[in-house]
Amino acid sequence: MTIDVPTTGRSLPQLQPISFIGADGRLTDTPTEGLRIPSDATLTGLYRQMVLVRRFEAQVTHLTRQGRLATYPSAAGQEAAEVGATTALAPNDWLFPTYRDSAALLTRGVPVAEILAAFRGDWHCGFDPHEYHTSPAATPLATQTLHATGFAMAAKLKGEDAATLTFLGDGASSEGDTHEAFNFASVWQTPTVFVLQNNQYAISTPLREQTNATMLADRAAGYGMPGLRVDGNDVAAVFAAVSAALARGRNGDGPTLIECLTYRMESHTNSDDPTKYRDTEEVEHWKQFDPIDRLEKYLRQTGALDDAGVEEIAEAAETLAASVRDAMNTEAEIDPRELFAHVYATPRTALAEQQQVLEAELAAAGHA
Amino acid sequence: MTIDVPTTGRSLPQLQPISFIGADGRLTDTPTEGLRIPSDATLTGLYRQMVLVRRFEAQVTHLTRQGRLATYPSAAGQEAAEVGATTALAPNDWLFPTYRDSAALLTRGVPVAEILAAFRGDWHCGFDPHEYHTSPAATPLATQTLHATGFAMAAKLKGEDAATLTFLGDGASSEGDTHEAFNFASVWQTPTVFVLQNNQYAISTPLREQTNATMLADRAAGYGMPGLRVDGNDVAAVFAAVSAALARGRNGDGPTLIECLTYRMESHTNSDDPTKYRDTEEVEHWKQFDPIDRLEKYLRQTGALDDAGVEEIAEAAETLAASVRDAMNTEAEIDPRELFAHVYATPRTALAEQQQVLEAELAAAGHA
Amino acid sequence: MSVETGTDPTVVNGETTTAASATAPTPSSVTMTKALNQALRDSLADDDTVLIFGEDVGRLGGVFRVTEGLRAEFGSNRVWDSPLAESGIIGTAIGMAMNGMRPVVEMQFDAYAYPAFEQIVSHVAKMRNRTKGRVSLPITIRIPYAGDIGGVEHHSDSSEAYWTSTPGLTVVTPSNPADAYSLLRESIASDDPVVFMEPKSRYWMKETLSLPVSMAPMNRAQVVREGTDVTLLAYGPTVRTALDSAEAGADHGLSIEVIDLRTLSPFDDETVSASVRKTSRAAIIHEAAQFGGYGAEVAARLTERNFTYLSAPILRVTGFDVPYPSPKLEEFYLPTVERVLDALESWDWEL
Amino acid sequence: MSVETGTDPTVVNGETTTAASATAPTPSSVTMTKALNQALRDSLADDDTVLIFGEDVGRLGGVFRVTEGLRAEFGSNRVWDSPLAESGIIGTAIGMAMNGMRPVVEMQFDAYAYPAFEQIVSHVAKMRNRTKGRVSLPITIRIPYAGDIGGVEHHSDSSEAYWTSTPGLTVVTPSNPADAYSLLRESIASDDPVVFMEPKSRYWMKETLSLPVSMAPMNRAQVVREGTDVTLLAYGPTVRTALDSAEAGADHGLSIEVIDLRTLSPFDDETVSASVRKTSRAAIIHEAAQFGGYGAEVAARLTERNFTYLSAPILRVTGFDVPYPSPKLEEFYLPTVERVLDALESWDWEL
Ligand SMILES: Cc1ncc(C[n+]2csc(CCOP(=O)(O)OP(=O)(O)O)c2C)c(N)n1
Ligand SMILES: Cc1ncc(C[n+]2csc(CCOP(=O)(O)OP(=O)(O)O)c2C)c(N)n1
Ligand SMILES: [Mg+2]
Ligand SMILES: [Mg+2]
Repeated sequence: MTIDVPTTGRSLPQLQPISFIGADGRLTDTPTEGLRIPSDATLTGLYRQMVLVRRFEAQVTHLTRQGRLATYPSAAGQEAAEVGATTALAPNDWLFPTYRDSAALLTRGVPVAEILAAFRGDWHCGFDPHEYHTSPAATPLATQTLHATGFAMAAKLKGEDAATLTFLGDGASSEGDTHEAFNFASVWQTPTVFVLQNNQYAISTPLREQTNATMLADRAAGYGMPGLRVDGNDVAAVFAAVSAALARGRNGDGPTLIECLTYRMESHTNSDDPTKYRDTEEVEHWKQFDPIDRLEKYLRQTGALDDAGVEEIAEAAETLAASVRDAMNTEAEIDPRELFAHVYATPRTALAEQQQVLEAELAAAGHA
Repeated sequence: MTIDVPTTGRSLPQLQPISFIGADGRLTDTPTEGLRIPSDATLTGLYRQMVLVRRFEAQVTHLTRQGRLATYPSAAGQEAAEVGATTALAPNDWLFPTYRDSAALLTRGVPVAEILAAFRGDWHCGFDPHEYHTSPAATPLATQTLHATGFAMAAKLKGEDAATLTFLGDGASSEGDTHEAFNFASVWQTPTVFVLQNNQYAISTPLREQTNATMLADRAAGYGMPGLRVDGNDVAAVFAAVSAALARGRNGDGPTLIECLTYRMESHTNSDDPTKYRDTEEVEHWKQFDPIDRLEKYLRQTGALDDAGVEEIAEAAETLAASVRDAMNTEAEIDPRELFAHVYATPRTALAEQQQVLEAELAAAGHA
Repeated sequence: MSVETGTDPTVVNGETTTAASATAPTPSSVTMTKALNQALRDSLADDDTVLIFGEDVGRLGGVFRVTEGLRAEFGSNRVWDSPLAESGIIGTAIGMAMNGMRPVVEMQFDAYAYPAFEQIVSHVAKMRNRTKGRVSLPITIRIPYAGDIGGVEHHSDSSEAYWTSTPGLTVVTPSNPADAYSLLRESIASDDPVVFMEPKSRYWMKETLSLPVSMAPMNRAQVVREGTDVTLLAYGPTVRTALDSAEAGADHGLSIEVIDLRTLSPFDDETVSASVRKTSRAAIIHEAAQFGGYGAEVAARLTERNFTYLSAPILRVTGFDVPYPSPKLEEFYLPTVERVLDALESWDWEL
Repeated sequence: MSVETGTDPTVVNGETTTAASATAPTPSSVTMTKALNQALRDSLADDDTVLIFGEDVGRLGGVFRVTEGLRAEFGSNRVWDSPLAESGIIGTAIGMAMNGMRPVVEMQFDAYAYPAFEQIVSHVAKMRNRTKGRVSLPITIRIPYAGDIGGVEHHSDSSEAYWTSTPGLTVVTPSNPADAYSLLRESIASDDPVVFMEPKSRYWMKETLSLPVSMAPMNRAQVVREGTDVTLLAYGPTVRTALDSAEAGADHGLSIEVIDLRTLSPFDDETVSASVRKTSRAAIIHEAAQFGGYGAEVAARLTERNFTYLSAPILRVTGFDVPYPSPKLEEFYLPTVERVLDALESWDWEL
């Protein structure tokens, strides 16, 4: 009884997460599945960007605690996954981020004010997706994984040399859409990289109540797709794995699932209270795996970084933080009439009538 | 970096489908993962039931072609999966079937007229689920996999010695609900057996456009759940695998995915035209793997079955076919007022008013 | 079987012809299925970015044969069978549309659009607004809907109320082959996402016409029969019911105007209000249950806008507030000519 | 912040007390969140088959803390965190209900009920009818809904129209702590599946009352302020808007009656029609968009049933027909007291 299905490359990922630079800042001896450590120059760039985004996250979290933003989900602790994966993208590739991925947006070049527009409540998506080749950050979990797959399918059909990358969380991996995206991407062999940031929690729900699998990367085999587990706090490993997966995709070899093991150092959002569901010891424990510390150690060893370099980067981070504060001090212009402007491409009479109702209300209230 | 997740039993199913009795009616030398071939007595019972359901399918399909039923999806060719899996259930277990599984309903003891009620258009579900420990046959694909998981969870919480079994198709395996059911069942370790009848087609869509995986049983590993691929046309293998999985479940060891490789010999339903998407050669090819022929050969070899036995069973099948025709000759009583009777447990005034509208219409039209 | 009229129709031997465009071939008898098929074919031919995918739309040509022959003609890079997952279909269509494509996808039956509900409501409907118009999603979601075909459970739902109550969606439903062609082409060409609902029981309805044909624009309702006493509003499968009721009403001395809404969102207030102001009485007919059905919006807005012109409340002649029944009970559930006429009789005509 | 009244209320220092039952402890100040929490606790204590599960309802006690403390008190076999998948939550709840349980599940925000749409519409709503009453599904689906909390996209939807237009579902929404307690207990005890919609902006509203408390049954609307000129209909978050409007209207010499619908499906025709016949004018207020919103049903059925009593069309004062906006635009979207009063002024009072 033979059935015509692919039988190649059928295996489960190695148990040990792929990692180049260990928590101690030294090279590990973990097998790395043919991946190669990025150059010192690349790593220095990644270090710089991680320092910047960490400062960004801290500054925004601080402003949020002051009540200046409606809400904010920080990716503090996850800088290696955010920066490593996003930096691997070519300009023509598209990124499909989530609410947790402001660090990725920043890395993609989206201006601070445009990133924050959503969280300060100005407008749902503050930037032009076409300008930054970056989709609006998705809030409904896992839905963006399908957008990334469809986008990549269109690129493939058009013969474009572009791939897509989407982030998703350990929690989001349980949604039906994740399964459908893995399956569509693999059946269609789209150039899509699924970067699963396993930060151990979905709000309060720990990984062991989210899955009974040894690792989430084990899912890939069930779709005939390569799956990798990487140390998500080793930016070298993340960058190398994602770069290779993007190349695979552009080469016509289909999608890849990359599980990045990491940890959410902050609360879920500012309105969350993590003491209800995890110990401070656990958080302390994870500090020793910090992605920035280890890379700094490593680059100081190789000589790529010295006090002056570290200092310069720290200053750049302060400049960024200042620009965040500036952005927040500039009130965005809110035009209530825009409520009606973007709902349809084709104008609707009934909507114009409703706009008149609002305009009359505004006039009565003495609004501009 | 250690994460607290189970690491036991992490493997992909063997490539060769588990099988005891080959297409030639002889014992195979396929490894069977510790399963044991059922006794001749059990196999004879399974043979009998397969012959009955095949006759049932043929009779109903015939009546449907005559326009006597609204629609009918036959499981001809899939008797081993239908009968082998269903027979493994204890009376207290619950079955969660689909539209394709009338053969399973019959095996579960649901009377012919009650099975056919849905297809002749009398009422959605013609039988009492509690009486037969069998859920209404689900039409929205894959939705029933979650019901089976939830039912089993309740059984587990109550400490009941009951398991659930649900059928799903290769097409349904692509739906998000299937993923969610696998995951919930494995995280909760519910006594649930997922019997995936891979009959190579979802209506017209062939397996290779449904999945890029080597086999659908490969999905199980991604949930930390055992997965097996069995020759779905070998009733001995199906019965043994499902029995073992049910025992695992009742024993508190959680769910199992069993992929039964089989083939849909008939069109999808009577309104389908399979010549648009598959050759008759393919259908002919699959005839050699017929589940009934091979078991008859085998049981004649062991001496469990002889001409008289075969004859007696054939007669029982004719009796069943006659009872199908009888059932179809008895018009079910249709009371239009029942439209309103079962929507809510709590009566609604507005619905009573609408019933009066209908009753006035019926009276005007001279209805009883 | 009675036949509805299109716009500007000439009734020939009980079939309707539509003024053919200058270059059009000789008129022939065309089913709605065929008209839809031709609309898809012409859209594929005219615009490289048009793609068709979904469950069984390729080799099989769809369970209703609406996409028949298209895979063979345009190849499996333009028309193909997807894995079986509706959220996956809509979700990937969104991505394709973001990347410049115009996907036309099919939900096999309307109860099977429900797994895609989140993608439709939270993304398809909202992406344009979310991005201040920078990302548009020109997606056409074809949904065969409604009953009267002897379908088993889940095969006869009328889901229009879910879509019409979702801002951001345009909802279109033809009642005849000429409109089916014209509205589908317009939907595919639109930069707004369109839920295109095809009345299953009318798939086999025939009209004599020559394709391509261009009918009234999709945001306009059409008066398909003129009358002075009552306005009957209908769409999709119930346009026939309305026309039959008008015919029957004429025997009772009632002059009934019939309007085919054609597009449910936006609602053509101008055309419909003008009719209602003329007749002072109206009823809306649909198959879906009454409570919270689309007819509620129709009745509410017509009353708001024309209260002083009304001699009687707008009535709703609909399915009952129960799940769609099994085939043998359909006839008791569906709004019939008798139910329409009874409803009209319930008004106090002395008012 | 103003405070709405419950049934039979006594206003004490701006807070509302409700007649305490004989055995009840001393009244204290109770938020809606606390009342809901207590209803869940009492249901869990009274009935072993009641189970609570969903996203973050265990250790965290829910993102709104409605299930706070319940896991600790009843153990993780009664109250637990599920994997993150809404269709999975509803689908497994169906199976548990088939096996004799009364699951109470939470959808974290109402846009996150959409992934479960198929399970809710095709199964929860239809199982009883499908099986001729042999299988009932006593499931309570708690959905925090509506806006006015400064939530980012997808956190402020009002999805009631989807559920109310689905036959087979009962849809309940409290506007105050006493009703929240009483209606939730009744919903959990009901053999029908209930979509229980909790108005997020009212979670922190306080009332002085003693629990347990038993209010009017869930199929009854309540007149919460009497008046003679106009009836304002409201539910959940807009009951406060209606009461504030009545107060403001009084300054303009208008005597406004306010009805809290409490249950959206079924609709309490008796109570509401009686009021409308008395006042001859009515408006319905809700946050959701107007087109196809729940207000359409209210306006349509009140007009059908009370046409000759009406001096003016039933008005709908609602959100606009656009997706729910971002926080800084909420104030322009939401129906305000001013919008209500403007609407009432639009009527021709000379009629
Ligand atoms: C469909 C859906 N359900 C629920 C939510 C509410 N929610 C927002 S974030 C979150 C947890 C997500 O966890 P995970 O995927 O691990 O990502 P993380 O927040 O850890 O980055 C939940 C439940 C949502 N946004 N979308
Ligand atoms: C959610 C949903 N989508 C679509 C359908 C329509 N449909 C009915 S059967 C079928 C194919 C199912 O294929 P498979 O799961 O392989 O089962 P088989 O029919 O082969 O037994 C489809 C698409 C459905 N019933 N439910
Ligand atoms: Mg997480
Ligand atoms: Mg199949």
